[in-house]
Amino acid sequence: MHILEELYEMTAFSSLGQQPGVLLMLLVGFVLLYLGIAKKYEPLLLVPIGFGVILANLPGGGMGVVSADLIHLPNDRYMNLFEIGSEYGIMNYLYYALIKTGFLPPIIFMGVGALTDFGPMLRNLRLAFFGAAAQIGIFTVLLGAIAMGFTPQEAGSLGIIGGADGPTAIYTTIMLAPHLLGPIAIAAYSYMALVPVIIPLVAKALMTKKEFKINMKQQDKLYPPKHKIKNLKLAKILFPIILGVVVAFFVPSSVPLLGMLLFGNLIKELGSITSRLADAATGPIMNTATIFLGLAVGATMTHDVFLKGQTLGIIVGGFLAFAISIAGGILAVKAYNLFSKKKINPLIGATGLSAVPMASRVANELALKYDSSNHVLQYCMASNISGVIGSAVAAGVLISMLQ
Amino acid sequence: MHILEELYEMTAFSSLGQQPGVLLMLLVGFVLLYLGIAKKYEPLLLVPIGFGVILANLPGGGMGVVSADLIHLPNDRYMNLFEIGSEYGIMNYLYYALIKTGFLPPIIFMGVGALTDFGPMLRNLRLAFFGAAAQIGIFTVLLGAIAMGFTPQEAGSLGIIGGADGPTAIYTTIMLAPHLLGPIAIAAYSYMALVPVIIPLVAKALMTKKEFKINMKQQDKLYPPKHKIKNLKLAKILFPIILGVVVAFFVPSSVPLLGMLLFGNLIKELGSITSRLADAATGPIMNTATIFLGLAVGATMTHDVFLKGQTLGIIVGGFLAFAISIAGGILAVKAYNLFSKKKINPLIGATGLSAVPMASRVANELALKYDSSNHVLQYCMASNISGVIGSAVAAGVLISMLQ
Amino acid sequence: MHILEELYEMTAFSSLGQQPGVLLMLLVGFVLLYLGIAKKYEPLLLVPIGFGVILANLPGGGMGVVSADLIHLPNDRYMNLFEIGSEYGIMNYLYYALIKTGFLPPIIFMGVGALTDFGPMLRNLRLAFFGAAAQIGIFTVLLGAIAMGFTPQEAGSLGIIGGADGPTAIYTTIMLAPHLLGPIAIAAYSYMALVPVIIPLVAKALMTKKEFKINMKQQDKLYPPKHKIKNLKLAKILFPIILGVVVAFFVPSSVPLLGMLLFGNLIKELGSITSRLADAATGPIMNTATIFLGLAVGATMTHDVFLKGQTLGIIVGGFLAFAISIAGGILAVKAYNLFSKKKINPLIGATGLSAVPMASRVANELALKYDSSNHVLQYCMASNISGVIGSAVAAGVLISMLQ
Amino acid sequence: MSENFQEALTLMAVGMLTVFVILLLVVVLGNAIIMFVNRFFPETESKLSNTSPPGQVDRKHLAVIAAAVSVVTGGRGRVLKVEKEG
Amino acid sequence: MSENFQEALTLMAVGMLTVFVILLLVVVLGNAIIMFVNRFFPETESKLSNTSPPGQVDRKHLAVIAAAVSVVTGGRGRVLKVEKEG
Amino acid sequence: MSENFQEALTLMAVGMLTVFVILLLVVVLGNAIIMFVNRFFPETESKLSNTSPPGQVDRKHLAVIAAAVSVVTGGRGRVLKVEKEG
Ligand code: NA
Ligand code: NA
Ligand code: NA
Repeated sequence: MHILEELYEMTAFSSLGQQPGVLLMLLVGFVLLYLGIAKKYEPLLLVPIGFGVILANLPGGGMGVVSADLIHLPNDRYMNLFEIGSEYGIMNYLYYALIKTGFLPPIIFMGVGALTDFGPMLRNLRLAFFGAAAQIGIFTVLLGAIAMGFTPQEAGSLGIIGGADGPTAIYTTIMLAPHLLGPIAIAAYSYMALVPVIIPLVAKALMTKKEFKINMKQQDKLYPPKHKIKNLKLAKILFPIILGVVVAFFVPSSVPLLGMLLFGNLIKELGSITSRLADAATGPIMNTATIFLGLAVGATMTHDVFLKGQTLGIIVGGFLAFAISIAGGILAVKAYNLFSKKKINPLIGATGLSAVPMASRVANELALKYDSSNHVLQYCMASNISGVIGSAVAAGVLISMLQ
Repeated sequence: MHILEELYEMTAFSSLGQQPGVLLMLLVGFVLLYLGIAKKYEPLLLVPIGFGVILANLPGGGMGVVSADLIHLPNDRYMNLFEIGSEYGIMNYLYYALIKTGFLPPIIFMGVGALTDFGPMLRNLRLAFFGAAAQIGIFTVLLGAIAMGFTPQEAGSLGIIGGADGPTAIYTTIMLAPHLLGPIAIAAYSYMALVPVIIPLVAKALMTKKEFKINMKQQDKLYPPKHKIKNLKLAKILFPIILGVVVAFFVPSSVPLLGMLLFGNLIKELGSITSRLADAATGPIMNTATIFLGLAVGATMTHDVFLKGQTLGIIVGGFLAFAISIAGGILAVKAYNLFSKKKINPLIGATGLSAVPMASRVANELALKYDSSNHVLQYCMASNISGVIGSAVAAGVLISMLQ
Repeated sequence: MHILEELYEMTAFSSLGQQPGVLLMLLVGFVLLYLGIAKKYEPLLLVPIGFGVILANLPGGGMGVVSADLIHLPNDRYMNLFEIGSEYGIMNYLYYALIKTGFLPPIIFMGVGALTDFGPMLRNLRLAFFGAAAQIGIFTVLLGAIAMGFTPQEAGSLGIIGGADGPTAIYTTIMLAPHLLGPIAIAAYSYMALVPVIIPLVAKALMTKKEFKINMKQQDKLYPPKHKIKNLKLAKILFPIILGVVVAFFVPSSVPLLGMLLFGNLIKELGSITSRLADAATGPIMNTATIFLGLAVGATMTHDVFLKGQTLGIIVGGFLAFAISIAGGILAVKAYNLFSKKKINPLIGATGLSAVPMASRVANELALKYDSSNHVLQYCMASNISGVIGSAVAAGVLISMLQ
Repeated sequence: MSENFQEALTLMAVGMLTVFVILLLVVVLGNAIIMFVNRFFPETESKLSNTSPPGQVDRKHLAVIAAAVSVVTGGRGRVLKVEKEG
Repeated sequence: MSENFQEALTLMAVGMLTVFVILLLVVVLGNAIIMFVNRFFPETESKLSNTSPPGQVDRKHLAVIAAAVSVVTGGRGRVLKVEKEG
Repeated sequence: MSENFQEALTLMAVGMLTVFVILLLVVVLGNAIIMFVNRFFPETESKLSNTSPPGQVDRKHLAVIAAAVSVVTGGRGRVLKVEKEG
């Protein structure tokens, strides 16, 4: 009898009665795993996040991230990492060491930079400008969210989903509203995975058949660009250095993200002399960061934090931010076409999101459906890559003005 | 004269006189290196541990792990990692950041999971049950150790050596009796390396010639299993997810170990969609963790901590735990055979240890000696892998009831 | 109007007026990038350092390393890493977690060890002795720097540049004079990159034509060495173990560096049984360490720390230390030749620096210029590798007597 | 009998019981998963694994080339298409 | 209108303005870099990339051998020179 | 002469003396190890290195195949056995 009592004490059933939300959270975890595995929505992130959700919500396992209040000590001090790890276990150690300090998103951005090729953008620089318009969803949803009762910090974190950039969304949320990290990260990555659905939806609603058929190569022939790049390699080395300095002057708060992105890009473009570093940045560093980021973000989603009306608001608001950003990009191109002889396919505005290179591929397929000779991939990549810069800049503005 | 004095002050000879145990510890370090290098006993662990022992005991080098008392501050607070690193150097930094927080063993378990194939177990599920009996050595030695005067926490850490699983033994010891970490880690890994000696020893003592010759494939033909697996890939994906949830409900305290093991296994079974993560888990993450774990565990073995009667007790007790576990597995199969028509080779009980896949290989060779057509490897792997789960569960019970 | 004001506030222009040194520091960053990229001077280090300088000095980005005073709390305590990361951002997190604790240099030395082959040194052991004379620049410049008004700690850090070993210079400076870390790291790596210029310069000034032509192979034939190594593999395994113990007895404070170097070398020499560890040490661990070391060292060079007269002193003093070390090695061989029948090419003294294997290659080419059959590479490697040990020992002496 | 020893006996009972229950669950759950999979998703492996297109013979050569390219380019280059000339 | 909403409108204006300015700068700087490069360093790529010596045919074989050596030796061995025997 | 300078001179003496002593020890120990090895374990290298079985010719091909398999399978696949068909 005594033994069975001890056994029951040890199991999680005792605590389950008090926390019925746990079962719902397990379901959330399963759904995320299903999306990642069967639907292949960003599996590199959704599988760790989903598994993290399951681990975090199993009562008694001590794998859920605890509230920052619990590590806050008197006199405005905080528990140290050794104490956090010893007291609250591995997931809180990962979360407070690597996520809450804002460490991993810039590290991942370094890897993203080392995987990014600014070539297509340099070859069609003018199109980069349309990466700006596609940030409008961020600020529109920010407005709406404040009207709905979110705090400005929460609203900014919600809006940034419209930037279509996972690490940027996570970084902004850590800085402004860390209690919303779980749902915002999931919304960001899920909608990025849904780009093949959302872009056609918005594009078909806003574009005419004729616009789908605008052929960029023909336009280039009719109105040829001014100059060819005679030394692309050198241009690609100078670009991240100079851009880094200039962006940093204008939006210093975007430096942790953009600076690391451009550093990663530089060590990639330098080729063999720094390939050891670029390989490390895109391989072990980025993969390890992805595992720990995914698990720890999942572990923040304990039932008491996640099961709130806000979460639903984030899911709806995130979708709106995404759709409005795409629409903004499309409309900006349409407006441009009103005044320019050289027409631009509005799909290039739609790819002003980040979501590189998936957005461009989707837009390209869409264009090919209307005209099987209309390859717009390289043009889309220009605004697509500039969209990464755009949303990082938007994040910097939000952080500097709301933090 | 003054210069020679300064010189003598700087060398370690001055402190050597006060600590004669140092020479003995250097000898221990050399023996461990010898076992790892010349005898090839788990060199991946014993070489770093052995070198760590040597570095830690060289007086004045500051490479030995200091007592937790020294980092304990008033008001139940602890020095932070920056202070520990600055004050006590690189080894204490590694130890208090990665080991004492219980961080590395789950991380290594993630890698172990990504290297584990549950296929053989799923194909012979019934045999998995015998992984339970092989944990009896843990609790028997726990009893004996308490009778000998060890505290329950120390006895639990000593017993867990019988689980034949390095990371599990280390994790349990960190949680229950960190001052015994060095000798327990060494005993665990040394006996794992001695599996080719210990299994035949115990098996020959307890099994008849007839039992050695029980041919599992013949038995399968005589009494065919109920169902074949029609989609092994999917089964192997579902298994870690569902097992994770169920185990976590029953033994929450085993979640840090088993949860990470199953996560590692999941990202491996998902194949290409998460292979970047699985590669990181089994490659850079696991290898780096192994280096730091080995060096830091070795560095805990300073002469004042290691040269005690307890250490001898651990070495003897650990061996007993190991042998009793093997015996438990064998006897459980023999008991089963009394009541079942379909006979099982008792060697499959002997492999209910962890020590994957060495235990299975040793058992297979042993069976082949008695009957050169009796391949039992796949059957042994079933109980072998379940033994990993079994000892992690046992560890969870010990931690939850003794911590 | 209000909007423009907000915009201006956000940009860095407002703070630029107060800190004109920033522009100078950007120039320093560009020069370092130019040296690393176009001149290929140690690009693995100078590119991250250069980029780190740029990031750190862009006002408002929060990427510069802050003074240790700011993390010093009352009662001799320090902010913890979580607080540092949250308050001062990613670069301070990296710096205070990995650099200021002295963690990364030994980790890099582990990788250096796993890339080092002691074979050439064991085959020409006698030449190893000349690695000692080439440390004279360290102590000469130490003397001079104290005479110039540097504190002994600063002078020691400055002198160690003459050891021609990046990680050793960084480690010593962290321990003795962390405020000089930036310029000393840069001087150390730059002069290492300038070995092809500096060695010929010094050698031509001090050596006669006849000396350049001393043919080591002929000398070996005239006066053959006593014994051949009959089992090089075993000798190379025993060497790091035994050397580790002996050095640690004499210069315990060099253990963090030399111990890790020898551990790395051991896991390399053991071949396949520990190749997983050696691969990790030379691959992901070392590359990751290099990225973080470079960026964080660069980030220490904020304009208020760097733009001082001291920096100029370091650049001049470092060069002198380097040149005097080379001269010391050459003169030691010349002195030896006065008393020995078997002559040694003084270039072998010149390679008593670390800078492996570049110094040896330069010396070899130099020798070939004077006599196209005079291959001295293998002989130079002997003193070259012993120079790594020599400067680590010198660093140990400085740290133990000055800290 | 000391109190500690009493506790140890309880531990042994609880511990071995738990281990047996969990491994029993492993067997039961494993069988349930297999039955579930056999019933609802038999042989759909091809859907989940998107790796092996037909043309096994050429793949060998492709593999060798891919390996070479991958190592030489530091894992950055990829072989996208290989066509025979003749 | 709430104060927060007012702040949000300012944020929207400042934010979109900044994004447009920065991407305008990307365009302007990009063009400046291209013009600078075209003028002062056209076609000097060979100086910066020191990878591809002539002899393309042999390189294929070399690549295969290098790949094999690299993987077999765990990335430590390197092919320094390959010479034909005949 | 300042006190610091005095200290520096001591440092120089202690430092150079130590460096010379240690490198002397390197020479002495190195020679001792070589003599020990030559005397007690000459030419037993084959015991320690368990890598290279006979059949050097086939190994070349094996290496190429292994490299290919390793890279293609992301380092997870291993070539356990290769047999000729004929
Ligand atoms: Na974006
Ligand atoms: Na076990
Ligand atoms: Na040196």
